Amino acid sequence: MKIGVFICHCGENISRTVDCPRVARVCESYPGVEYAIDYKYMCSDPGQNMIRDAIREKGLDAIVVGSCSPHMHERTFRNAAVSAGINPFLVEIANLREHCSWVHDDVEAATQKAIELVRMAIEKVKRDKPLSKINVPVTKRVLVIGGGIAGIQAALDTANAGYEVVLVEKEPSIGGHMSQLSETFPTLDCSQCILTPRMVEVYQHPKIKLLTYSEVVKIEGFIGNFKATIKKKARHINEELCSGCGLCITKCPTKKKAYNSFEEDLAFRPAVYIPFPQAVPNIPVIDESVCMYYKNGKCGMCVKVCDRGAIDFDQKDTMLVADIGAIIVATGFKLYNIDKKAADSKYKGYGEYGYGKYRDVIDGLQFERIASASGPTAGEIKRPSDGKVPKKIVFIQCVGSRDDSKGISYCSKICCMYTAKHAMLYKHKVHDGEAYIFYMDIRAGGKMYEEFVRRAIEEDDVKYIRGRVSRIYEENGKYIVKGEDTIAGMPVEIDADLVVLATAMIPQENSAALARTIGIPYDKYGFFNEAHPKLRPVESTTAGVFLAGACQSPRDIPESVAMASAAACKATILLSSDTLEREPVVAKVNEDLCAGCFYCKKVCPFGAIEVKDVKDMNGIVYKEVAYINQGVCQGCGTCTATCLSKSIELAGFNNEEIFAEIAAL
Amino acid sequence: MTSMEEVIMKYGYYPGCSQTGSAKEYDISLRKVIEKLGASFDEINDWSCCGATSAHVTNHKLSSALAMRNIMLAGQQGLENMVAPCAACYNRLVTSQYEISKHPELREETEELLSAKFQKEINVINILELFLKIGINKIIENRKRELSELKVACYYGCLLVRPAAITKFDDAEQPVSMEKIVESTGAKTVDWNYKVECCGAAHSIARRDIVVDLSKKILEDARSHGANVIAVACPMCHTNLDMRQRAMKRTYPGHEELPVLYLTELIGLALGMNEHELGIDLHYINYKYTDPVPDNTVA
Amino acid sequence: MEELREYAKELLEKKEVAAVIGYTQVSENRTKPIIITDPADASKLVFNEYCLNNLSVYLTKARINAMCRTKDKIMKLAICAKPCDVHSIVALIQENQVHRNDIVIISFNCHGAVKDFGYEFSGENLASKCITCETHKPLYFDKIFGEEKETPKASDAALARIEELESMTHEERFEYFNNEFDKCIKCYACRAVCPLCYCQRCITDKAIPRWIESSSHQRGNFSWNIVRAFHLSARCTGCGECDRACPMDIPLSLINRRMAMEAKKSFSYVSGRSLETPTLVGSFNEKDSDELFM
Amino acid sequence: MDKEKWEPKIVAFVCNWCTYTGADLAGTSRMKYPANAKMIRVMCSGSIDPVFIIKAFERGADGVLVSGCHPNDCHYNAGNFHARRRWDFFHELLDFIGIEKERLQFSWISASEGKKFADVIAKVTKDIKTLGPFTAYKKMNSEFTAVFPEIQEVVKETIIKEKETV
Repeated sequence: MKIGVFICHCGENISRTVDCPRVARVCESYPGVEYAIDYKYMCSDPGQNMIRDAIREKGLDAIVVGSCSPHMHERTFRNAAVSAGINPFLVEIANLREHCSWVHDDVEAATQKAIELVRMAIEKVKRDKPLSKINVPVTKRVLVIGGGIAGIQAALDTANAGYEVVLVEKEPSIGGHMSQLSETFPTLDCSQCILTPRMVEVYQHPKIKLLTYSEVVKIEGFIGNFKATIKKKARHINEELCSGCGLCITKCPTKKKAYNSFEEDLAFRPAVYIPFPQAVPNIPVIDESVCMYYKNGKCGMCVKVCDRGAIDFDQKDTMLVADIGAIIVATGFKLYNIDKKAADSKYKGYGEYGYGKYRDVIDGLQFERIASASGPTAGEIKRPSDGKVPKKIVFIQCVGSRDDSKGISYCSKICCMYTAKHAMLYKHKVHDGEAYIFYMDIRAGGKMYEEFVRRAIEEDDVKYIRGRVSRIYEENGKYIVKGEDTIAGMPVEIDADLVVLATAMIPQENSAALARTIGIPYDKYGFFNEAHPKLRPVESTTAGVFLAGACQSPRDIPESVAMASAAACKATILLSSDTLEREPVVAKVNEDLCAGCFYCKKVCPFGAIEVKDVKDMNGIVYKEVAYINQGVCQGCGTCTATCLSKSIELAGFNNEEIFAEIAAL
Repeated sequence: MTSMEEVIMKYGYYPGCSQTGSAKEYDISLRKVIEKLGASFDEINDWSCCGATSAHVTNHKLSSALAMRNIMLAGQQGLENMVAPCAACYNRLVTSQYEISKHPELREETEELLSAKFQKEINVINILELFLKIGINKIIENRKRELSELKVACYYGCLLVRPAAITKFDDAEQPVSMEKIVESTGAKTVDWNYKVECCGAAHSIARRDIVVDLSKKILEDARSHGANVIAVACPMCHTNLDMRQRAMKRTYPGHEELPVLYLTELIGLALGMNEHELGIDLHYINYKYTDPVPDNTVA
Repeated sequence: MEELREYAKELLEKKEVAAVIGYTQVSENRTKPIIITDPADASKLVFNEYCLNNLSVYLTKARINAMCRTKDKIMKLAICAKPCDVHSIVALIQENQVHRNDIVIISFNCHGAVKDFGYEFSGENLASKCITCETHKPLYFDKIFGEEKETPKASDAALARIEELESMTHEERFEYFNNEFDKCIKCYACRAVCPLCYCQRCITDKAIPRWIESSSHQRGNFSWNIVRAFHLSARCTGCGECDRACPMDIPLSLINRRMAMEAKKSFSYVSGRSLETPTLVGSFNEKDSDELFM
Repeated sequence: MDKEKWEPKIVAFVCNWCTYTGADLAGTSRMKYPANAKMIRVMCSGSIDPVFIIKAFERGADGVLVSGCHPNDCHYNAGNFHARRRWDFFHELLDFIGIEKERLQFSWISASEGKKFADVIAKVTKDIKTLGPFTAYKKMNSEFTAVFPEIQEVVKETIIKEKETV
């Protein structure tokens, strides 16, 4: 084996404390080294050409580069080696900059350490084996979990890129929280008007298979080769036959039996219902817990009125399995509520505001429904308790957010904006009404956001009071809001008719369980972890799974849509090639030596190790051995250390290579 | 209500300075009620001041040392638990013990200051926990008369159920334990809004005007919800709500008096004792329960 | 004794088991392992305080495949096992070396065994593992013989020795163990006799790269004994056979016992006691202590 | 060699994702720490095998550091959890055999803890310096040559040749 050693000065970052010529000279006489040279900028074009030329002229089989951290230029030098005909994995980097020249002042000690580091790399490269990238087939289909605006956008972008999409939404209709909003900041355009066309586009898109009232129950496999099991809950209505005429809804006798969760419990709905008029798909759902037929077997009014015979009481949940190449998670958020929590819950309720016992102390989404034209009050601002038009409304920012004692230390980002919007909507509809907003700091960082808040203050005369509200209690129909005005430096008391709390954005109820089903990490609140906060915000650390919208952290609509398109783009990149190239750093079991104790299978964090039967000539299984699935193995090497007889080798870090590095000390 | 495990009847007792001074009647009524219910107090000998807010404000080590001295004395006296009727004492004792167990360096300094080792954690109980431990039905069993005419506003004040992290026996914002105890005396309780609002506490001397305003609001809110008496369980609250009503008449002409009783006095009345025995006649706003004590009064 | 032989004979006749692995008397207080396939040989089987070998070492995949997987009939393998040997069988099952339904466990109410052949069974000749044994009745068995008798009392010398060693300074202990390990002649009897050393090719036989030096010089012995002790940590069930087999009397089970104490202290885990609890090796718990780590 | 001038030889087995990147950060922030430690990069602290440690001591290391990601930070979800349990046993074993606990030290260092990396290296170097060379193990080396004879001879020659050219 002929080895080339190339020592870089890195300008003078290395050569200031490491005598590069001397390192090169010492390595030249080292056994196995054919050629050794030092140069000012090894990673520059002339430097790389020097490497390429040396490989060709000296017939080198492997190279060692003494330079900066492999995390910086390992790929550069590997590409240079490949272009000169050497396998990229016969290139070793000795980190002479971050781990040597920059951190030691004494030239002699630094140079001596540099020599030893290069020697370790030489010994390792001698035992490196040529490796090639692993190719794994890619299924050309994307699974989008969550049908809010983020899920809709991701599904549309991926489908428009020509790939099949399976969009799974747990509610009867897509639209998510955006469909509940009245108008959206900062342009005050009506939420339904900008959302419904997108929803219809999803419904009619030939490439999108829409599964509403469904949940993902299992995800198996790995990047490019996922297998998703989806439970389609029984709607008790045959989707092909139903024309969406809505007769069954109007005729259903159980008018006031259940709260409509879409209306945030401000209105009721019958047993058979669609969540809101513009629901997509426009197919109702029968709620077993309320429907008389399931209670006492009688009624069946809907069957009578339905001329297409679409009602099907014995419809059962069905399971669908789909092969998936990439997954985009867009499950969105939920609002924190102030009710009294169990002792062990990670959140605390708001006893100061009455733990939710006052009907006219509502949250942001409830106010959206009150302000929305299709809402319970047809757009008129009326308070839930007695339907009166409130003369004085107090809005409170940061209810739960930015508050360690309630268990939520982060800022929920969008409340400053939607509270200003709420105040504006109120003032537009009730001109002589008074709107007070208790705030700590207004965070209006988006485009046209600050101007929007200024407009609320200057044109709509919304009174901003800087201070926290300490207590709310009801006194003969009025809600006494006790707080402080920290700028005026005195306590404040307002007798409000309605109080709207801008409660924190927290992840969906079962986000942690879903994360475990998919196999992606999540933080202590239940938001899903991105691969890198700055550089890889829409990718999860699990390869092939992308994140969009508020399931990753509090997001407003523009950001959710941007993230959704980014995630769609990442998915299409993954799906654009027929096979997937993966780093060859994976483990391999020597099946002759494996004793079948399967400790490796227990420790493998990715479940990449399977039991493989070894048969003798006449097909009888005489032993079971561990087999590592090259596609799933991420190359962590935990199995190699757990294997007692050391019969598992990790490519790139095999026993001989590590041994050689230790021996060269 | 205590569960089936045997009901503890023997308690350590840390009276605290106000019990021997301005809140004498609280101490008298407490001892009599405990005796009537068959429990017994074992006063901590050589107990000293708990430091209250003055020490707590000036020096953290001083305040924890003052409080811990009493806890160590109780430990040395072989006591398992310790009742501290005054809310401020209760708060200082419980918080100091909580911090000592959390911060080893504070523990060493305190042990050094007191030149004694802190071995045993003492279960410090406030007056509400005491009656919950003894058991509401114990009161009902020994009740001589039902105070059915009383509509009581239970006033907890700011310290009795806070801080929430330490006083875990009731909700810090919407407490209900005093209501349960008062209802056992046959009296009715009202749902009102100022249960845990501040009465002005130590401002009573330096800024009497603040105390008058705050206490006035508390009294008026109780009255507006139909209460005809206020029950308290802290000498500071009692002083501000009871004694300051005279000053209220000057700043708020037409102020009607509203009697303020200690929780123990209320229970004492229900157990058949009269106002003099319970020291109610020491209050500024004198109060007599309407129908006389049933004939089998015990002298 | 008679019921044991009767039972074994019956198993062999009915071809339920391909063979019975048991003990047979050799001389006054010495027995040896015996594998019988002919029902008539059942009469040779014995069980008494002199049956020391841990027969679970014979439960290898190769033997089960060869003897039990005949073309016409799948048979089982019967094995006589003292309660402490049953612990080894449990460990072997948990490590996929043998399946519970491949074997018939014949066990006994054990009241202790002699520490080595040639000793009279009595209190002070008791094997060290029997002094601290708390499973006189086997945890898993298909058939049990012998009535319960009192185990003679004896002081736990091994524990005392461990405590004595722990009181020494590091240099003294290193000196002691170095001299002990220096005696090792790399005969690997300890590996041969240990049921849990079933690796096809042990790490010491791995030549490229040579992690454990094979020559029996001081350094090679040192690394072999450390790796052997580490590989058995939280797996060894304390059958003590390695100690008995070592020709140079190196205190191997002393180190194994110390590591078992560590498993009990830090993870409250005792190996080979239950098929349900997952093995300590290969599992982890988020709440394991961190004080080892800066 | 007297103790003051003697420089300990320390080997650090570090995981690629956290500690190695942490060391890079220490470099880019120009933090200074002793040059005694040489690092061997592996993909995860879970893949560091106790035999590496024994081999390192055999090759004359006076101290060994094993460092990986903080619990829950592991790029592979659970590698460091398995490592943590494994090291608890190995550390007890070495201590029982008579090797001082400071000879083998462990740490969690994340990619953003450059300062901690420099401090840990400095601490380990100081500890080993106070402990002195690992004579007990070195005594075992003197009688027999290294396993890779050709490395041992060459190493001696290159060091000798170096001396001439300087």
